[in-house]
Amino acid sequence: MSVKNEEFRPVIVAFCCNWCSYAGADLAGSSRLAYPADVKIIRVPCSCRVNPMFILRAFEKGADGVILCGCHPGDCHYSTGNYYARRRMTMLFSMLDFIGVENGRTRVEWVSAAEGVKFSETMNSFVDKIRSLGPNVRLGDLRCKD
Amino acid sequence: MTYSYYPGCTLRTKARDLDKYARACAEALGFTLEELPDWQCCGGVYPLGTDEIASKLPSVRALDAAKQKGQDLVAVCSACYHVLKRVNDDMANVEDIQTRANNYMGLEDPYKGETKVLHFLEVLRDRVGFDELKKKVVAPLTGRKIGAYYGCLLLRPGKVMGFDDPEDPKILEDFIRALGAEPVVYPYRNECCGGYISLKEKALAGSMCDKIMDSAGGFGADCLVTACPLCKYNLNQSGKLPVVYFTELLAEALGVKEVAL
Amino acid sequence: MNKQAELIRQVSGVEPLKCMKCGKCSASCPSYEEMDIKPHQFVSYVQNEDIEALVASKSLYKCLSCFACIERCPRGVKPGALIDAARQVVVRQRGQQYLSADEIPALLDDEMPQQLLMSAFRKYRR
Amino acid sequence: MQRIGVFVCHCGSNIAATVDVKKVVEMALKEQGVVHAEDYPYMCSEAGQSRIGEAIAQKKLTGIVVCSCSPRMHEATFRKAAERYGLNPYMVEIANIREHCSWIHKDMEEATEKATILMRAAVAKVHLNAPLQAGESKVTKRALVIGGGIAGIQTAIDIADAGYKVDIVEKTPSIGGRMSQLDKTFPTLDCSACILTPKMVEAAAHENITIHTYSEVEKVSGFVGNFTVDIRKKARMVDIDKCTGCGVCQEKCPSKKTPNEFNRGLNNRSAIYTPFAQAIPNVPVIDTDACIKFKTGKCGVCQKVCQAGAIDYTQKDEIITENYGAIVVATGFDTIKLDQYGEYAYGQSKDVITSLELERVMNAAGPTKGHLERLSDGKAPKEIVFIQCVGSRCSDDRGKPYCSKICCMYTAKHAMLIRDKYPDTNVTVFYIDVRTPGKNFDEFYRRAVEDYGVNYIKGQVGKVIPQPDGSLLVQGVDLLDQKRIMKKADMVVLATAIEPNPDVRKIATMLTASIDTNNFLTEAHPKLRPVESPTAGVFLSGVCQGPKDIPETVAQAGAAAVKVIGLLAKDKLKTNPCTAKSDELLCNGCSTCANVCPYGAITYETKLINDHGIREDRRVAVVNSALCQGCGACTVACPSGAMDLQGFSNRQILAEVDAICR
Repeated sequence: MSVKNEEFRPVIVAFCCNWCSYAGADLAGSSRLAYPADVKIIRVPCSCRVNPMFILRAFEKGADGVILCGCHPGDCHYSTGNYYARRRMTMLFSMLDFIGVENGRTRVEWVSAAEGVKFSETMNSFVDKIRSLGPNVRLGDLRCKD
Repeated sequence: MTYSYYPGCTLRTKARDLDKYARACAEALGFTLEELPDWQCCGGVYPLGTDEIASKLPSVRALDAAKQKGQDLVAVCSACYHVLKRVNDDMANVEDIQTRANNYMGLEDPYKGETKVLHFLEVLRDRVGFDELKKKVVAPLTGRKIGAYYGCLLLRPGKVMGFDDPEDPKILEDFIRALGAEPVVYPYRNECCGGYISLKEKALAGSMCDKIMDSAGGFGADCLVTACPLCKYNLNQSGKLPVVYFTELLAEALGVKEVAL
Repeated sequence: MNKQAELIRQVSGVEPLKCMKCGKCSASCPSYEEMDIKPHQFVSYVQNEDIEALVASKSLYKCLSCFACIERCPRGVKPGALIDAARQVVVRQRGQQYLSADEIPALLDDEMPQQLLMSAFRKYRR
Repeated sequence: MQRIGVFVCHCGSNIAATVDVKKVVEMALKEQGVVHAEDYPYMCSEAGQSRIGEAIAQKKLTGIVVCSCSPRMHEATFRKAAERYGLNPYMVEIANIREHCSWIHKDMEEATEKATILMRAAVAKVHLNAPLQAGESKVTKRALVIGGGIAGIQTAIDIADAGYKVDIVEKTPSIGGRMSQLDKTFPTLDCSACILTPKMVEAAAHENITIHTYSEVEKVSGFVGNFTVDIRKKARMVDIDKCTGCGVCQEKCPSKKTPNEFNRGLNNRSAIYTPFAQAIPNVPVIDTDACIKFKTGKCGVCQKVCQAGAIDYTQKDEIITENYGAIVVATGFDTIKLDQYGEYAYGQSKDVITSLELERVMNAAGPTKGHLERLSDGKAPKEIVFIQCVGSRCSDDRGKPYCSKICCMYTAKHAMLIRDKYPDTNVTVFYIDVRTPGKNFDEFYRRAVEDYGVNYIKGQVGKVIPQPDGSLLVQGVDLLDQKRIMKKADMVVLATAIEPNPDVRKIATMLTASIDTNNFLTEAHPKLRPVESPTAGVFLSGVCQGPKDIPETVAQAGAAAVKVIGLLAKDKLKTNPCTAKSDELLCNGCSTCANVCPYGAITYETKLINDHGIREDRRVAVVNSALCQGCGACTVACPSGAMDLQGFSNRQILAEVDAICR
């Protein structure tokens, strides 16, 4: 895209469930599968622990993208947590869309503990997407900026 | 039901029979083949090079014309079907080709692989149904032992063509059975006849066709059926068994052979 | 990287490193015995950037584009596309066409379908 | 206000080569509340841990952050260290600057910046950590083994020998599994049944082992130490206590046209059947789909001929519920379907068979009584071709991307046995690579070549071409001398890829055990915890975890048993203290949290609540911390914000978010 986006270093928060996606991220690490440093991971026990409030707060504080990763449907360590997460995020994302935060800034992905490659690919594609979207100006709280 | 129809160059010249029987059979079976106006030759072979765009455009034009009419696009010739289907797959799935082809074409509404490409045999199998076809047969080909010759173009690559199991197909056998004849299954039915190589390498193509004919004959076939004019030409050079177009068999069984000609 | 090797890779869309050297392409090829460089060798020739031998090979004109090798390759390598790309590299050069207009009349016969000429033109000429 | 220490590990050069650890220390000291920061080459070492101890004592630390490898590696290590030095273990947070930073980034500046941010997030979280106390739960001293093949049998025997009760649940009518279908075993060529049957008998006779055959696990609930499992005991229609195993019913049964699963469908069996002669229990079952009595109501021959009066058409499936402390998955494998490999003519010619089918053909109890013959015409084959890697090592969607591991060896075995017993039969093997890592394995393969004259040809086969005369033409190339091979054969044997038993998906879901893209169960750590699932209390035995041969399976079965014994030997387990907790003042008693809880850990009590001086009885949520597993579903569902998760509280996670976005 444009030169501006080359320089743009987005802030991306990734919520990863402890049992699948966080382990998938670990596997990506031990397999040396690179993805941009813009991604910072927060460990949660399960994708269902992620309160929509956390995502809104991230955007408010200046995040340009938020991704939630959990176990594949049917594989949740707590049986059904990822289903709850999926439903909640569907609601949240449609609301974010409504208030003008582009759909591409949020994503839900299922990554298992064995899918280091998928984790890395997912993060690469997500960062590309956020870079193409540019900075999040819609929800960023200007009072939070320096 | 009306389909957009792409006859292709050979069906206008050396393979007129293949075309005429197809149209007559379509009417007999209750669907219409509406020839696309101004179609251009598909080129005979699918351009494998990822950087080739111009040679794919005639297919894109035909596909887009069918899209404008809101119709599925039917081909009878294996080669046309192969090229149309693969170009269509590129237009749907290969971003680079899609962008560049649409840039050339300058369409208001870019073409993105929306048209469904069908082979005449697929129309028989998936739309008419072989059971239904069987009911419409007036002159069953009882007692004839027919070997289906698929060749390459209908089947491979299996994932793109999605026509039948590329290693163990059965659509032509089911077709033969529906017409009341006995299909002869033989292992060379999906081996290449030599294709375009027969222009300059007659001996090589000849030896391939001999293998096909020997295998079919060995398993008891008394004739071969094909959908491809080039296969028919190459197989005829070997000449060990008679080769007919599938539409001719169909016209015979439906009792429209004379009407067609 | 060798420019022609790079071009062949690009035009074919083939990643030769995917090959595990099982030989199923050659085992499937109906023209195998006519070829001086065998289908499975094309992959390593491109890998090793030995393009000179490749473009001089008569195998380029023995491949039938029957896609048997592509269909059966367990690693999705598409050796047939590689051969086709190598042929493209040759015939796209001036004066390198494999079929000249002059020789055509002698090759024709009454039964020959247009499709055959069209296909041969596409494969052998720019 | 917390007093926080930050400890940055070099991990040798694993971290320090990419992350400027000194800079991270420097940045840490600028963080609010950080009173100590240092770096050290190996924080997890004894010396590293004692430095943490010293800092805790000298700087009176109330919380620590270790910037190191993944918490999945060493969180437990550092928590234990903290506890040893007098700090509550839950006052420790890990910043993962290895797997999530140094190993995936190359640019030092970028990696250092990211490591700093991860450190800050952890510091921000520790500020809000509170000491937590782990509770205890008791351990049910009984284990469940799912699958009665050699893996399950061995695991069960080992656990039972240690004095614990074990139940085996086996889906088919008999234990024995795949190994019971094999004729001989490599690399010693001893008879499979001869070494397996004694084990089966031992399991059946063991006072600590209960075997549920023709049974399936239906439902699993609970957690490590306290699983509750529903087992469906399918109706056998034969009274297991009355049946004497005489076999008359099977002889007289008029319905004899069902493909015999044990013989891979190569011949037929009766509707009432035992899968094989040495079956345990030696009690038949009635296949109600095939039984004439069940289909038409008219027959009853087996009941008439049964002298023991064991046939009971009125039996119904029965569900039993048992409690277990540990569960071992030993569900094994099957060969892949070959529908998509038409080029090998499997399904087009009866004389193209899989290797497992060949086992049955070679076996004296098999469809040909052990005579090597073509299934099409019963003639003795004079030329046999083996094709290796059929569906293995395929990155397309027809096959499997992995090596099935056992095929090279069993093919050498088959080739050798055939050459030994039928010296005038030629054997050719088409291979891509011959892989023989294993004790005495390569020697075994070389014997096949050198002593038995088996012809090995390097090159995958392109096509198997059935000939009008009934023979098969195998089209290939010899890659070593570049020659086209057209080999005429009487029989072709395909070394078909193996895949995990398709049922394993369902079982993994019930157990919440993770599974990889090939449906193999995932181990807790690929090197250091190979027989444990990441789900506590669930263990792995045999091919369900990855392709392996019999010796490896037996070794892993024993290892899984040891892990189970180690668990069952404990009277109590420490529970995870990161459980949900409700704020009684905020709770409005709506039941939303109880509805989403997968463990039934939330109940409601009416309590006297003092809400800022107003004292009233209110219905409030109470979390049973012994049942709560800490997923956090309730915390998000709670509309009044009363429910929170200890260790991952709303404020803690928000603090991390803020630190990252700062």
